[in-house]
Amino acid sequence: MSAAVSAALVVAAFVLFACILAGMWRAIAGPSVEDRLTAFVLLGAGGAALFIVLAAISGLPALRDVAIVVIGLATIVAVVFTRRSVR
Amino acid sequence: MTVVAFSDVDVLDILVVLAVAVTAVLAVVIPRRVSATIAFLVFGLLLALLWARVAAPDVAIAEAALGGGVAGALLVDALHRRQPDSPQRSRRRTATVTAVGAVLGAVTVAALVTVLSRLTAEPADLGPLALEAVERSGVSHPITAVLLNFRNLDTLLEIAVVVFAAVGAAALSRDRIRPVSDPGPVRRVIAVVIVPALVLLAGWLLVAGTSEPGGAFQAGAVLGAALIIAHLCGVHAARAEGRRALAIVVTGLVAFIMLGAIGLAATGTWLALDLDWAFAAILAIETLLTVSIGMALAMLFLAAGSRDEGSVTDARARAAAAGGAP
Amino acid sequence: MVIVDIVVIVLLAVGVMFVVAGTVGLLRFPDLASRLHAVSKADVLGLGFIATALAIHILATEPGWAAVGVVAKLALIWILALIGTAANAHLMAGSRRRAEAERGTEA
Amino acid sequence: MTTLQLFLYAGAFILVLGVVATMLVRDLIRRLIALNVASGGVMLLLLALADRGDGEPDPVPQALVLTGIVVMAAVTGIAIVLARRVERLDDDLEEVEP
Repeated sequence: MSAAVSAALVVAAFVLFACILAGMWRAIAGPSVEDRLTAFVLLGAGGAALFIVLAAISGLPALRDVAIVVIGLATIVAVVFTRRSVR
Repeated sequence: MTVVAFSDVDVLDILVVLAVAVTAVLAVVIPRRVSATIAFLVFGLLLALLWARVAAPDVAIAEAALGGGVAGALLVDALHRRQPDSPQRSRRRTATVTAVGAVLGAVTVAALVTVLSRLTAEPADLGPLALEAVERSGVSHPITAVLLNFRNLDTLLEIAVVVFAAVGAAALSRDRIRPVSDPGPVRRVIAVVIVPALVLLAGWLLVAGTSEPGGAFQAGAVLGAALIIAHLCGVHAARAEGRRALAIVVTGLVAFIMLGAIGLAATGTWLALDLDWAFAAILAIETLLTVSIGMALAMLFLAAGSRDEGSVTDARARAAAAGGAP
Repeated sequence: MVIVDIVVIVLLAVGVMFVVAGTVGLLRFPDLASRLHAVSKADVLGLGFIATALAIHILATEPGWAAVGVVAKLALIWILALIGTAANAHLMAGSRRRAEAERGTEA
Repeated sequence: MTTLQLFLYAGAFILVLGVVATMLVRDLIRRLIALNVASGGVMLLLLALADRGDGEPDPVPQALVLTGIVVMAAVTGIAIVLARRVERLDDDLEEVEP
């Protein structure tokens, strides 16, 4: 791995992590429950991106499995929360 | 006291630990259930990240699968319940209790830190011993070897806990979450695409567990989440309730006990595995455990699901239904 | 080799930029619908660019069947993200719309 | 401060935070969340200890934590069922004697 690419990967990991933390603001500020849950659910995409970047940096291929689990289960919060509005 | 210096610590490690600590405080301090639950869900995601940093990808997969899956579903579902008003107590008494708790907590943390600072950075003896014995376990992934060969009594008892929790929850709760009759197009897509993908993922995690991170717990957690999603998206075949589900849940525990008896008959030691058939036995018992854990977790969710008559949302929904609104 | 590196870095930068744009939208947009619009599209597009960058990177550095497996996993992640995020946005928006309709009938 | 110490101290803090909150918080769901936070602290302690040294991480604490996570999910489920019954009982009592 060339130095430039590994540096870019590290920078990308930091920025993605910052995005996840920034998204928490919406989870706390709301105002509605949907807003808060949307913030968490859509952190799934950012979280998956962070995990695949970390897999490339750290040489732990299992982190890609973590990313698949995170993104695959991202729907469960929305499905459970909205189950009452289906009749 | 010396100035704290982070000379040889990765900056990302510091940031992740800080974020984990902050979300932990938020999850505990915020008075509204909704915000506390969201903070806890984010805490879970960050914990998975932290487990990746301490070289524990197995635990990271399990954390992502349970924290973001079944446990997240349980807590999010409880959001629909009306939060009971906190009992009126004098503000002064609350402040006193909180202050006493904070002081005692600070003292405990100081004591723990003092003890922990004496720890050497040398690894314990047990780890190398376990790593060395992996080749005699039948599988090549050390954690699976520990869970299903060296310390499989722990795993047996853990399965017993999960089975009893599922049976107990089903017995305690009178009503179950009903399956959705008309799921609508979005849920139908989820049922057709996401659910099979999750079941496939559970299978992959199960098989991968013999040689790399993964195994019955992670696969069971993903399968449980898949069953919950399927149930809420109108897949009737996947109902995790009634006698059939109970039989599947108990099968895992019974099979594990039988494996112990086979070990006793074949090798003279309870739960021991012979290297000749250890791989086959581990894979077989893991498959049963995956199904059993997944079904047990889904049963827990269906029993814990609230259909509270007193809840605001339900009252509103009933009023809307009575008024003929969609 | 150098060209591959440049391609990887550029794709990575574009992907991260989209994720940042989605996050800014989540924080700055005024209501749920526009926040959903910003995040469900931009974040997933960003994830796609990042996954493409990592796929090219792994194919260039460690060619072989293992790399093909990694690329398949990255593709699976992106497909799951496309479907899952779209479904989430629909469910959340629908839930909010119904809640508002009910509030309307009550008033 | 080394990475090990950073993780250990953070684990101790999160553990005590969760335990204290479990005892002080009155709302049952929030108390359950506090208990889960405490378990996160314990897991951080164990996993940081497992990752001591330069070699491969110690698989025994990692297996322990894996068991703990699954047990914690089961505990959370049954605690939510119990919390629901307790709350319904409280509501009934309030109706009888307002």
